[in-house]
Amino acid sequence: MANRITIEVARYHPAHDEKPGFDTYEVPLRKEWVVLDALNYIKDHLDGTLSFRWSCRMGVCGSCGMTVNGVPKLTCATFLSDYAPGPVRVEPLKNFPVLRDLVVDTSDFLVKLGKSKPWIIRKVEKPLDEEYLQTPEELDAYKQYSMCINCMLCYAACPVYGLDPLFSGPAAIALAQRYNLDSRDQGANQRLDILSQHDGIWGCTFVGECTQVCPKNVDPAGAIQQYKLTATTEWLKALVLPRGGT
Amino acid sequence: MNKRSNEPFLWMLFSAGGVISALLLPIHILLFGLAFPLGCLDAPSQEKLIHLIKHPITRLYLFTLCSLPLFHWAHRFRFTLYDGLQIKHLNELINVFCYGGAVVGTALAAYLLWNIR
Amino acid sequence: MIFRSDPACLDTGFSGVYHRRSALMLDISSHDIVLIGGGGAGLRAAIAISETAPNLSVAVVSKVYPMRSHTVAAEGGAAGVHLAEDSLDEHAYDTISGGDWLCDQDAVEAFVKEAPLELMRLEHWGCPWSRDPNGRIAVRPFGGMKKTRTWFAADKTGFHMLHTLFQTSLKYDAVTRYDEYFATRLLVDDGRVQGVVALELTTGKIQAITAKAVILCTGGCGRVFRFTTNAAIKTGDGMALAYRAGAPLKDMEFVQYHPTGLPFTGILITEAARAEGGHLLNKDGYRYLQDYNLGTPEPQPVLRSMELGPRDRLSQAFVHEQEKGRTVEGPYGPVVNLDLRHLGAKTINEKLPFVRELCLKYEHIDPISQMIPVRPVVHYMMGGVHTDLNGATPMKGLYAAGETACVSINGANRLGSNSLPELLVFGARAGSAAAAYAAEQKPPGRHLLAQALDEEARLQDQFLRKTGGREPIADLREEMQKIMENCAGIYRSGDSLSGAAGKLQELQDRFRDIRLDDRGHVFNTELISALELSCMLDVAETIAECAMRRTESRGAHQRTDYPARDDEKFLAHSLTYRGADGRPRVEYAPVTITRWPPAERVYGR
Amino acid sequence: MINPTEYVPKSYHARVSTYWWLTRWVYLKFILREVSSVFVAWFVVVTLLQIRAVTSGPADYGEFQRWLRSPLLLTLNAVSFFFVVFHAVTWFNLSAKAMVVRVGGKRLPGIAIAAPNYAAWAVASGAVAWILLRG
Ligand SMILES: Cc1cc2nc3c(=O)[nH]c(=O)nc-3n(C[C@H](O)[C@H](O)[C@H](O)COP(=O)(O)OP(=O)(O)OC[C@H]3O[C@@H](n4cnc5c(N)ncnc54)[C@H](O)[C@@H]3O)c2cc1C
Ligand code: SF4
Ligand code: F3S
Ligand code: FES
Repeated sequence: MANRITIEVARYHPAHDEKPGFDTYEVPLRKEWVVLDALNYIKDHLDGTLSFRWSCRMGVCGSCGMTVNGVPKLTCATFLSDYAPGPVRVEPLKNFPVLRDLVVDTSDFLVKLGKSKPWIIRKVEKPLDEEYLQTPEELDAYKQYSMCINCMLCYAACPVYGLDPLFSGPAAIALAQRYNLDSRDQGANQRLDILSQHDGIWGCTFVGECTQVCPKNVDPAGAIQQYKLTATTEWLKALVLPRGGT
Repeated sequence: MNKRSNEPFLWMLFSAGGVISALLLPIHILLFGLAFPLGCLDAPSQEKLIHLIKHPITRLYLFTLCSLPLFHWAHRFRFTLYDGLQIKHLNELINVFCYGGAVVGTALAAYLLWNIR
Repeated sequence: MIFRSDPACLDTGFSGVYHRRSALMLDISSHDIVLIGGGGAGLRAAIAISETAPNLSVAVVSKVYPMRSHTVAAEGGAAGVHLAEDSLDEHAYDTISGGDWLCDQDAVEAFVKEAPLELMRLEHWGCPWSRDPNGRIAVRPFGGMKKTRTWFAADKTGFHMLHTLFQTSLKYDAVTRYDEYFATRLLVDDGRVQGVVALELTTGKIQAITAKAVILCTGGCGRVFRFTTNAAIKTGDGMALAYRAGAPLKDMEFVQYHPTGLPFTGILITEAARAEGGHLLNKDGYRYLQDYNLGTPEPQPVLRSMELGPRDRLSQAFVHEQEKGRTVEGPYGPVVNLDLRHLGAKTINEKLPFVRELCLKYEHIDPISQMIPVRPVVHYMMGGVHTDLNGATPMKGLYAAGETACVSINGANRLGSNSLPELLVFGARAGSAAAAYAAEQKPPGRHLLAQALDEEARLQDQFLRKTGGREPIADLREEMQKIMENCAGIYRSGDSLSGAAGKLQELQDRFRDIRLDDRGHVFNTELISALELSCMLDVAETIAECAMRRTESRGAHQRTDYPARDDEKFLAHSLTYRGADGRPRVEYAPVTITRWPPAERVYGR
Repeated sequence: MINPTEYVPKSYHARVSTYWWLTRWVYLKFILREVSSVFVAWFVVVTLLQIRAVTSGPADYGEFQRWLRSPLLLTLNAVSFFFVVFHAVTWFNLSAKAMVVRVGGKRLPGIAIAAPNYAAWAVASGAVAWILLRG
């Protein structure tokens, strides 16, 4: 293995750039280095002005998502050596406004997340010394969707979101589904009212890339299709029982 | 409920059409579109076909085979136009064209199949 | 929750004394309570305020989006008495003996009593706790705990807790979030803390946020050391902010090393791996812990014994093995092996999936068939901003909770899985206490604006408009980390510590000549690194100073020159103040003992 | 006074390229999958014409059959066949991904759901062929 690798990093500073360009750096290529290590090497030793987000370096905080050679990746879980002999191209996540260099504005997701009511909704509460029983099978029903780290790789991969920023997008819907499927929750109807609008689940054309790029196997694509099925069933029910029990 | 859209209905037709197209269209195209015209297999005679068509079950079958896949097309094609060509602003026009097409096709199928003596 | 970018919330509750935009680029907003930190402690406090006093407006200021906070990385679990055969007293005793009797026992009693309730509250909010086949919450054994009492959500407990808290917090409208705002200074007027100055990362704008009370929930400072499980954001900012404002830091000499981190990355292999039955082996395949008074090896895990001993003792055993030449030499220094192979694929996949994922990903090792190389890494700060049982610091209006605070329930050594419930219990307490206090306060004082402008000028002069400068940030940081690891690590001595203190002071001087290449306003992460480094330097100094003064060995603080515990002189909390000369000054305060007089710490028997 | 724009960041929002579906193989595959619907519709049209031809007598049907033998139609139908098979395969695989079937508390793997789909496909095709080809 050669011991250096070339890395092309997208640079953008709103104060003096009309649009992003690239800077090229050469960094050591070490077996245990991830792409994020290379960026930190650049920041510490070559160019202090490079900006990017990171924190945990263990694939769980969700802050280090970037586009590596065209594909959305968590840079702390993407090994540099997989791209040898290079060059590696690192760009900000697609489909989001770029604030600077590799930093994008994902606040849109937080608005959407809040709208899909990702919290337990119940009519009556048990006192605190009582638990809501939940069997491992019931836990298993939503567990997968609760693993989302909000890394936004799925939004970057979804062409529908790129074309139509109003689309709720994969993670927000998967998280709504996470609560819908939780045996302790009774808010499915409230969420359905919101997510079964045009920009909700129906925007998705099942491209499926969201699931492919998800580093935590959340499978948002599956969540959305299942949600469509639920919404359709509810719609049929409402048709049969116009003022019905929903 | 009226806050929710009529998408579920369209989606249902789309899905049903997707299933029908996947299950049945390949063999239809293989036989009628390729094998018979190329002479690889002997084509059934018109007599046999008319005999088949007169059976109510065949008519129902053909009606389904024509109608649902058209709605499948309408739904998919609508989104392909939205996304592939990025012309979502022509939303209404597209909808009329796609679903309208499917409705016309369905009506045509019904008309043809109804009028067999 | 309301977004900061929503203009409607800019002036919430502000009395209108100041102009919204001053002559400079200062922006001012006002709330009843400002929370700094959106981790487990911060979010729990925010919800506590919203629930107990819905009319108060709360600001959550965080330098990263809340769900990125480091609580997200906690793996193993959260302790709270759950089973019938367990009792609050036993949890209290394990905590106190684990902390080598430096814990305040009244705090521990409150803690163990409220921990199960808080954990259950999280259950009600939707936290996906792992369950037993009947649907009841399952508990697992954990290091230093005599009974099985650690609640867990597979091996992503902190992740699930943080996301549950964050998602739940979204439903409260009284909470305004200032996401990606870096707090640089506390505003103090008339002896009362009344707000904070923060830098908005996305714009570079400086924001003064005034309030009647401020709660610090900024987490730990593991990044002061070279080799740590802690995320990049754990730079002790809150501790430094409080210290600079005049509040004392308590028990800073106690730094926890976790015995099992991956070499190079420092990624943590959770204690749950040992709780499920993992063995620690030296280079001869020998379970060496039996040589260090930690019990005799049994095939099954035994509570409070061997691999389930407390973290300080396990990390110390590693150093002794290394001295005896019985560790394995790896590419990143000496390691020992953590062996999970005998647990089988099923247990590993079901109970420790994340451990396997991390090993596969970062070490290219499959724990089902291979041993995991591990070494001790800095993990947790027992010390922090001095608070009472309600999170109140000696400064009026200033509260603290979570890892950044020291109540103290962790004493000289925290038991694994006590920190997550601590966030909840004392986050909630600090929130309610601050709410009660804020309800009685007058609007913010008039001198705050001057201070905010002063802080703004400081940021400009020292960083953004500074010319010249020769010292690269990364170099200073690396030197500091090396000094701390070499001189204030698992074992320390008077000599090593005074050496460290001198070198740190040198670094402080060199920091003034720091070199910054980035003068931009938008997302200037170099500026943030510089601000963080200055916080870390202050915190490092306090650690070295009080470690030097404590001439005994207790818990995580081991002095080669004073190997014994000295209750006569040091059954006391150290309180480090910032002296007039900017140097740390140490005082001592008594430990509260209620029912458990100091005794020897016994494990494995 | 400060220049307010200095602190209100302008951000760069790249417009999605018209040819976005050419930028990655997976996207192209997606578009091809969607385009398959055009061929579905095409063959429905053929079928409608066929029904009309069959019902209006042997002469018309013979004419229709000749039309189908023209090279243009043969090519078109060969392409249609490819696309419709592509549609069938992606459809069956995706529906396996979209469906959650639980047996004994465990989610069935995708293959276990896709397999019956393929079986149904085989049976349906066999039945159609048998009816048309027998005797
Ligand atoms: C790898 C790992 C595993 C662990 N496992 C366990 C376990 O199994 N059980 C257990 O009990 N404990 C465990 N711990 C310990 C526990 O997770 C932490 O002590 C706890 O999460 C700290 O939470 P916190 O809310 O105090 O701080 P954090 O979650 O670290 O949050 C700090 C917050 O403060 C904000 N902040 C900091 N500085 C500033 C600033 N200057 N301006 C604005 N905002 C700022 C940050 O943005 C962040 O939101 C573990 C720790 C680690 C590192
Ligand atoms: S669904 Fe997956 S890709 Fe999308 S935000 Fe969540 S973890 Fe990331
Ligand atoms: S990529 Fe997008 S279109 Fe749907 S399946 Fe995923 S959200
Ligand atoms: S740095 Fe946390 S996910 Fe990569």
